[in-house]
Amino acid sequence: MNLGVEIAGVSLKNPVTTGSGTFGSGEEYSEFVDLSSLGAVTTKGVANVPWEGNPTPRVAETYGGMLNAVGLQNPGVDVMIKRDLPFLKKAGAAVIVNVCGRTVEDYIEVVERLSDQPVDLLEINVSCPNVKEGGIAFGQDPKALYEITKAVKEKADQPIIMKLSPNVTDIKEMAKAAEAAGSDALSLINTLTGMKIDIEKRDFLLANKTGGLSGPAIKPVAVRMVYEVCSTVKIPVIGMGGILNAEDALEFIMAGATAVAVGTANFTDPCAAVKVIDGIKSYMERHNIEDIRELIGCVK
Amino acid sequence: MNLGVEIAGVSLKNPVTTGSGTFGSGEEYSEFVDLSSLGAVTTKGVANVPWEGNPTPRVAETYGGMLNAVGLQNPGVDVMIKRDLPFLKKAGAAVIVNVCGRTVEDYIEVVERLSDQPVDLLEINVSCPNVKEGGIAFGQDPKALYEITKAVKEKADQPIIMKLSPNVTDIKEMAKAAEAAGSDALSLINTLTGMKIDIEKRDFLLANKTGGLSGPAIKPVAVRMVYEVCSTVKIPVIGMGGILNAEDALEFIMAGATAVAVGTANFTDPCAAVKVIDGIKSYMERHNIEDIRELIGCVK
Amino acid sequence: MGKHNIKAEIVSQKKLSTDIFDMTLNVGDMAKEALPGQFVSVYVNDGSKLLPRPISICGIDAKHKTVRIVYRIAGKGTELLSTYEAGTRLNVLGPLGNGFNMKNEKAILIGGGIGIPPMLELAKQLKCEKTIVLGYRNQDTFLKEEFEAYGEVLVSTEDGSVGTKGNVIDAVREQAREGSVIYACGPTPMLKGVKAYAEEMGLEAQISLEERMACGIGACLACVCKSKEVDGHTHVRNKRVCKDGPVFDAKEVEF
Amino acid sequence: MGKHNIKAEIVSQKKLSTDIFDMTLNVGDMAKEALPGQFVSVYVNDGSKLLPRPISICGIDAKHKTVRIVYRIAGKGTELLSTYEAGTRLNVLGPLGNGFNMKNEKAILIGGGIGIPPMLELAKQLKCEKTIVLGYRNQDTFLKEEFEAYGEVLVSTEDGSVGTKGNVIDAVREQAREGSVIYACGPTPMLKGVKAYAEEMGLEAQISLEERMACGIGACLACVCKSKEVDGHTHVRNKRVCKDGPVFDAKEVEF
Ligand SMILES: Cc1cc2nc3c(=O)[nH]c(=O)nc-3n(C[C@H](O)[C@H](O)[C@H](O)COP(=O)(O)OP(=O)(O)OC[C@H]3O[C@@H](n4cnc5c(N)ncnc54)[C@H](O)[C@@H]3O)c2cc1C
Ligand SMILES: Cc1cc2nc3c(=O)[nH]c(=O)nc-3n(C[C@H](O)[C@H](O)[C@H](O)COP(=O)(O)OP(=O)(O)OC[C@H]3O[C@@H](n4cnc5c(N)ncnc54)[C@H](O)[C@@H]3O)c2cc1C
Ligand SMILES: Cc1cc2nc3c(=O)[nH]c(=O)nc-3n(C[C@H](O)[C@H](O)[C@H](O)COP(=O)(O)O)c2cc1C
Ligand SMILES: Cc1cc2nc3c(=O)[nH]c(=O)nc-3n(C[C@H](O)[C@H](O)[C@H](O)COP(=O)(O)O)c2cc1C
Ligand code: FES
Ligand code: FES
Repeated sequence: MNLGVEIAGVSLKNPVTTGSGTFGSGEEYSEFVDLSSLGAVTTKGVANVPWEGNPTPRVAETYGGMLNAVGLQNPGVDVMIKRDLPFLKKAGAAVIVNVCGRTVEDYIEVVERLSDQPVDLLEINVSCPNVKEGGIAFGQDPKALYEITKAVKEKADQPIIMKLSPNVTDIKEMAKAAEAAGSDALSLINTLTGMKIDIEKRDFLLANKTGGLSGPAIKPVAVRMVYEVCSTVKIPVIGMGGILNAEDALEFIMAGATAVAVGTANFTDPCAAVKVIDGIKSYMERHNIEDIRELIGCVK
Repeated sequence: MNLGVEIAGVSLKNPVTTGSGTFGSGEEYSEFVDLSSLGAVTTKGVANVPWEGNPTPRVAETYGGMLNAVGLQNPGVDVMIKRDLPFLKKAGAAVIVNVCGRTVEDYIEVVERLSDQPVDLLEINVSCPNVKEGGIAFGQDPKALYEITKAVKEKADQPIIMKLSPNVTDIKEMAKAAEAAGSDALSLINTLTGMKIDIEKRDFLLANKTGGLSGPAIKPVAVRMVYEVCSTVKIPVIGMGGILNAEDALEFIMAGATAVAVGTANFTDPCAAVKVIDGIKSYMERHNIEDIRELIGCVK
Repeated sequence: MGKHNIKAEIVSQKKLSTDIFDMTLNVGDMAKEALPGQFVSVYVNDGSKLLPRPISICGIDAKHKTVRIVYRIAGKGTELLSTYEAGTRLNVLGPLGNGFNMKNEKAILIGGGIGIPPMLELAKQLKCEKTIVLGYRNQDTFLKEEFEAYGEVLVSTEDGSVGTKGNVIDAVREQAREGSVIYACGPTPMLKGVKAYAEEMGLEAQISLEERMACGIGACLACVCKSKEVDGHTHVRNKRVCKDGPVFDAKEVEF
Repeated sequence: MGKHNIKAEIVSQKKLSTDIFDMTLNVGDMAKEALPGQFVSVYVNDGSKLLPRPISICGIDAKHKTVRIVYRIAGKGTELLSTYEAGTRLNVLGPLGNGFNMKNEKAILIGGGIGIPPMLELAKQLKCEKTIVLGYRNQDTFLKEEFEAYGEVLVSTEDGSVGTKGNVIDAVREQAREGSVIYACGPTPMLKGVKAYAEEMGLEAQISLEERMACGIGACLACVCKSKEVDGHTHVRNKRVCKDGPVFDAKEVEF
């Protein structure tokens, strides 16, 4: 049985990675998950310098989902290079580094610093709704997305995956812009912007007022967008948004995703990603499917 | 204790109405709900002529929500005038008629036919994701929205409420366009476009492939959009999207909504709308709030 | 008479066969108003699942204020339902739909698979002469013995392990039983066969349809089937399975 | 030693006081690794709620493989938790966090409100001389008698109905008890008071903080508090309550 897939020339042993920001640097979850059993570990967004992130509360539970406004707190790319990447290499994990920045220059600095590092793929986060500058501003306008994609692609040594925001009128336009600018792959969806009000305190639940909605609540929107994008562009897609189990992951794969990421589900069960892999295997056995690639985009 | 609110000069005895399409014509729910106890009954979208709607399956359950692709099946405005409006009048309900169409002319025909009818407010649905023509096409482009709002407003005798789609990059732009064109109020959100795949059958669950996502899953997105819109325009807003109970309704009210609509919750409990009203009363009692209007937009 | 929106207590639950469960619910006054062929909307106690599961009424006990449902594990909701023990309380809405139009004429009752349960209360209440035809996949039959109390029972199985090998229509033809009204519930292909057979023989056929539902009470227009004529309520060629059905005269509907 | 991701069975549950519940969970090997001041992430059995409820460990029984938690109904999740009976199984992750750094020096243990439970196992395990100060809202006290087995107990209540009228610091000052380490858990204003008092008196203070969490294991950066210095792990002035805490030296954190 073959579970292996390929993203932009990089072979992954199976199609399951982790949602950036929901799996730390991988180290924290290594107590529960053999990192080398994952298709890849996708790390928390990293910038050129350390970021403090937003004030707390940073998370709020919502019905079937959660809001987060962590605000991309990260220790900066130097710490990642010194501490996290060696750890991941030793653990035998394929690595997707998620990159964030305030300006195009910030992004470029990070990808350049990573060029000689044991990093398989670069995921460029232009879709974080929780920071004032950068982030989603690049991800809601096809022209801005085109420009940053082109600029980053020029400097990046590893293949790049532009990560798209769902907070747009037409996800197909965004996907086309990223493809045209040379993105090697796409990942989607990042979180939907949401808000929760504490009616007892009569105040916002998050210090940042708004946050990004993730979890199974958003899965139907994510599957729809992945389907639309896969019907529009030729580059491979990593699908995510609300995957709790193998059935959810298979929806994305059948909609056209070459790989999937397990995000919020890690908070519900730290072993979620591994269970998704096992569940996909059982599905394939039960249905006599020899190669996962038979399932990619099989629903049209 | 005052629960009464005013929308475009129309007094509602309380701020709770029903989500269009989730409460039929009101008649079906009258076995469970005293229609006159509601702020208003909002009816299923009605066109100038009967519409057949989409093939089945038309609904699918999702995690904390549901998808629908009913496709605006409706018996046409003549049947509404002959059968439904007299019933609602007799039941003592304030009435908001939700209007749909394929062309601007269709919408105008409906509002003109309703001009001498016992209808309090007209809700103009330019945000249905489940029909090929009309519907959401008007609701995703500020210019198109401006044009149709202006055209409908010119011919409408009752105040109009433009119903906005959440499937846009910037809901504030849409709200501003509708306000500028003369809309008397706004209602939001309609459903988010989503998809569900049946992995056993390897096919779309809905015959229409995509459907509109509703229910508590989408509430954080809805509250955020209502907050953004209320901070942007001066006209009153009817908030909706995932309201299951009074706490949910109060989030919308505190975010700035003058009234709220209970939609998908009717399917979970046919008495949901009444329970929301009762729950708001208890909250006000518990917190010594004399007038619901003190709570409108109190979180800033 | 009307619909009840209640919290019902599970009186008993037992497994009948592979994946088939038998549950009795205390539904209060709903019981005395329920009719054969009607269904109830059952809500499972998990917040992630908002919509009701429509399940046919398989038995009515007005005296003890209970209804009985027999259901197959078809997904996550029915799976959860099957784990509940007596004493658990569920939100239930019912009785819903029209039910069978019981005639005092020689009847053929046909149930296929999980369409069998609603025929049981019908068999009990129909006072006329009747033949009961039950279609199963294999020897994993259920409810068969209970039907035998109410009439002659013919069985068909897909694999031929019990009764006629084939479908229920094969069984009816093979055994050449007569009747002037057919009452049927089962999967769509079976109902198509029933409709064709009834047309061929010039019989009335009342068939119970299935469709995905949201409201269960005729409001949301989720659950329509195509009707031959423009429907008096919807004013288009759609009828609501939850309210105008689930039982239709086979001649009225296209599917 | 490590964290356990298990299905734990409720051994017993009882109500202690208004809205306060006392639950014992069979957690297997987790019990023998748990320390006073650590917490567990409890998942409630409802699909609409995805995140864990962090609850401090109030008692540890390694022999019977159980931990005890005492919690207040604060919202929908803890409300649901309070309805479960013995035998119900819950997903539990733990033990989490660092726990108190137990010293063999004269101690003052301070618990306020729902910050009282974690002090009980600490009181039990601290072998030194100690004063225990418990702050309640009113005469609706809980766990007080159990603490009396481990040391002298001073009580403060907001309404003065039991013990000193005022807060825990008022009680400490009024009774002028001495100690060289303060261990404290309670609402933020109380912890601020503890920090100020410890500074004033030149004492060490270990305080247990609370913050909204998602992962509970240090990965998501939801639960940070402000640290005085740049933190060695995060490389910014944030420490993770779930992993670097919940217990911090009061001098290290700003809140
Ligand atoms: C009028 C009527 C009577 C029925 N009577 C019985 C009965 O007596 N015994 C029995 O076992 N089954 C019956 N069914 C089918 C039963 O409703 C489904 O098997 C059940 O809803 C599946 O729920 P689930 O959560 O296990 O599946 P899931 O697939 O997880 O359900 C997801 C959603 O789809 C709906 N759904 C899934 N399958 C069906 C279906 N076949 N028909 C309608 N809705 C569906 C569910 O209600 C739910 O809203 C009846 C259906 C109808 C319409
Ligand atoms: C380290 C730690 C130890 C704790 N120990 C105890 C204890 O021993 N006994 C006790 O009664 N309570 C304790 N709490 C508080 C407890 O976690 C919350 O009261 C509980 O999570 C509320 O859940 P809910 O579903 O009832 O409330 P809801 O408001 O419905 O919860 C919604 C979400 O917010 C989170 N949340 C709500 N309030 C808090 C809070 N105060 N702190 C952290 N998360 C919160 C919930 O975990 C959940 O994810 C502790 C908190 C922390 C951080
Ligand atoms: C707490 C949290 C932190 C996140 N941080 C990042 C991040 O740093 N970079 C990024 O591209 N996406 C980030 N995301 C988005 C996720 O990677 C993912 O796209 C999204 O949550 C949808 O998937 P899910 O529903 O499976 O969580 C974060 C999400 C959560 C919940
Ligand atoms: C079955 C169904 C049918 C709907 N039909 C209409 C409609 O005819 N016109 C309209 O404007 N909105 C329609 N809606 C959208 C709802 O009115 C509402 O905006 C949306 O469902 C969000 O609210 P909720 O989450 O409370 O359901 C429909 C929604 C559902 C679920
Ligand atoms: S389920 Fe709503 S009309 Fe039938
Ligand atoms: S809760 Fe995730 S880091 Fe603390």
